[in-house]
Amino acid sequence: MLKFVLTLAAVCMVAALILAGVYNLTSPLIAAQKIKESNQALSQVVPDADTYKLKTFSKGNYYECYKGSKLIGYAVFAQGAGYAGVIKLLVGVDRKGTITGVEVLTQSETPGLGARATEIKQGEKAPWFLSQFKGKEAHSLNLNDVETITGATITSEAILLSVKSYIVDFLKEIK
Amino acid sequence: MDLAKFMTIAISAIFINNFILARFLGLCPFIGVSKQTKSALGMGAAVIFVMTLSGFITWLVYRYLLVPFHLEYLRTIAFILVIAVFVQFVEAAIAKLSPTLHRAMGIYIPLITTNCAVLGVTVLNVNMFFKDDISVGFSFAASLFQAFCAGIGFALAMLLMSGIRERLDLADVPKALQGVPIAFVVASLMSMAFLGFSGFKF
Amino acid sequence: MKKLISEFTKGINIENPTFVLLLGLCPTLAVSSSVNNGLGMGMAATFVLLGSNIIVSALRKFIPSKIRIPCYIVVIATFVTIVELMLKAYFPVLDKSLGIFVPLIVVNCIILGRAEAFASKNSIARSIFDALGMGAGFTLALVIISAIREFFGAGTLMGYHLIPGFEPAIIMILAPGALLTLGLLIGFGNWLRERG
Amino acid sequence: MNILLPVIILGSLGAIFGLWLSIISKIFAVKKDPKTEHIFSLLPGSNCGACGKAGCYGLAKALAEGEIESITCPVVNDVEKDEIADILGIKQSETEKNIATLICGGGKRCKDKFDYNGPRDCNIALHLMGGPKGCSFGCIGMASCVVACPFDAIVMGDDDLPKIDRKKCTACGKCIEICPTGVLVMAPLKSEYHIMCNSKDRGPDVMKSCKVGCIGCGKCVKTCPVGAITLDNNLAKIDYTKCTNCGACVDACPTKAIVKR
Repeated sequence: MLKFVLTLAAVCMVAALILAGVYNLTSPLIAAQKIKESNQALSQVVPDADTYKLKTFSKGNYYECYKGSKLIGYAVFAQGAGYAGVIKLLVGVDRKGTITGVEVLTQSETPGLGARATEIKQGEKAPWFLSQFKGKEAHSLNLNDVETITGATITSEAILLSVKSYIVDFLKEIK
Repeated sequence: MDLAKFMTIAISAIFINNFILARFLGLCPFIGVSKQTKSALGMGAAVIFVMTLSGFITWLVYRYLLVPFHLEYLRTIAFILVIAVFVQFVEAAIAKLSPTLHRAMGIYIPLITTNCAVLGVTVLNVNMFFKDDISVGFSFAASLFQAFCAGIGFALAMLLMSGIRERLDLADVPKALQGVPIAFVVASLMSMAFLGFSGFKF
Repeated sequence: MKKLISEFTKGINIENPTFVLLLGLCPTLAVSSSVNNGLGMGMAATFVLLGSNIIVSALRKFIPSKIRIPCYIVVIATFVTIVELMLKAYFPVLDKSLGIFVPLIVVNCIILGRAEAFASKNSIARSIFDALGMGAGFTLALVIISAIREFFGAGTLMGYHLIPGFEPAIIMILAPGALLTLGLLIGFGNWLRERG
Repeated sequence: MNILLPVIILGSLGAIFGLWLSIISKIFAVKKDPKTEHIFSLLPGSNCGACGKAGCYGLAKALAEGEIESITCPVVNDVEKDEIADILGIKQSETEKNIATLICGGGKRCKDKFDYNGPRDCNIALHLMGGPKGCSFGCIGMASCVVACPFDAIVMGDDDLPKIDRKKCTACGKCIEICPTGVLVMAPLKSEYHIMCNSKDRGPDVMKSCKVGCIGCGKCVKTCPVGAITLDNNLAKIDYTKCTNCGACVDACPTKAIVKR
């Protein structure tokens, strides 16, 4: 009877020891990776900002983006129910409220259909669907002044609506 | 306890993201055990039972043991340990309490430990109902219900498959495709049918 | 030495885990939508299989048979978590595309199957070769399936567009395509064995 | 510090589960028959069901309880098979091996009473006025034995008669059970000569529908040097224990009903 307890406990302890070691080795790298990813998204969304301060508002958190010491815009985390799961977005908006960029953080849409939201055409630099939002006013967004992804209306609509609702609420709160 | 949320969970776990046909979890027993309806039923029942209770235990272990101490990376190892021990308990209990049930299902129970669906549901529960480690509302009841519905989805797919496969034995299938290959082809047709559910919005 | 080599080659064709033993189907179908994913999953699974086979066959005398499955599972889970952390730290892109299937290597039927059926009964040397053989067989099968699915489903191979005008059938990347490909491949294997 | 914490937590989790498992194995201890366990450990464990039992454990239990004699597992290799035979104390020697054998030469050469295109199953066909074949003792040719054989050892020849593959047949007897007219019998593997007829009719009736049947003339009985052949109600039968495979009877038979396999 004791043999069971000792063996299983011993195996678990050794396992935990190894894993703790590996975790400590890799956790700084993973954290760095996370920051690098979010910075990369931020630089896409608010192009000419260099320092970001994380803040929160009623519907989630957002970044205040500064160029040097001047506040030039915000990057708001938004999300919407897509076709096959939740789509998480990062929406950049300048002080006047016009959208400066949209980036998809995570999505599990059907590959080849909804997943084409992040598709970059040959030769272009940014995803064509998301760059359509640049320069538009959040409250005046609607489906027919944006070219939707063929065969994925639910996804395109989900992205557009979540951008619109999050930014409109955000701007109201900031004012 | 709004009903709409639970309805979504139920519909999505059983039909839209059926664990076998859409999420590809638990295929080994699905192909191996679905030859007769009786064994498929036995396996389905065992999986529902194990999934629900392991969902229960793993949620507790995660919420009160791993999160407070920031040991999320031990999630996989803790969950699979819980499942393995729990399955061994179920096998011993069934062997003792009802030998007939054990003879019918005996060999399938150890298969459940290596069943991707059971561990899959526990990991999905954690991903879905813990937003960066703060448990979302009703997360306990929701993850328990999701585990239960996943089991039902699993059993449903198993049942459908075994029904089809029994008829398949009578159909004259080319020699090379008999047995497992034709089972895969039929499973692909079934998963095409289940794709029909995926645009479901209500 | 010859026997060890036969352990290795056995894993590739005669007892290929995916086509013959029908083990490890869950990752095989889910992840094989592109060759890079298939290769990544194959490598990760082989690493875990190798590590767990060695430890299991090293400890086979000390673990009482009543709790051998929990012990083996803990050993396998350790290696899988190591792979998980390594992937998150060094290959984030692969980790994102493999997604939930990295932790699911633990319940990959091949690994526990080999640990239970082989490593717990044989010496370390033979277990190593068996693990390498099984891993190679699994990766080979995975790459073949993902090549077929990626080519027909996305018109690309390893990400390069091959035939310009080719209109890909997206179904091949989705679930039904995977099941169809594997079924027909096993059928083809049977046909070959029948005729051979 | 954050090395020690996980070690303690996981270690204690392991310990608790170890304790729980040991308690369980005490409470739920089930008296396991060691012989079945030993046989089970020798079987391949692939649970394919080809032996006709519910997986390897079913076969091990059946063998241990003496429910079945021969080890009908096609997958186990010879080394383990002999070991199991030793445990059970049955001698699994090569000479005793049997094989299912066909004793009807009719098939296409046997005239049909009527055209039959009902379900392809010998038992069903037989109930329709004794079956389509002129000879009511002969092989009906609806391949029920092919379907029944769990080892795919039987294939229908182009002469409408089953061909039995000597390597694959494990003498499990499934085809003999299913065959309604009894044209499949168990014969020793080493026996080469067989009287390809099962008809009890008198000579002239046999000739009406089948030119290669046994007409009960008794010539083979006389020519057999060891007297292995006996004649009862118009049908000659070879006693395989006496038969020395000399082949004298083949030329004696006027209708060439005796064939060398």
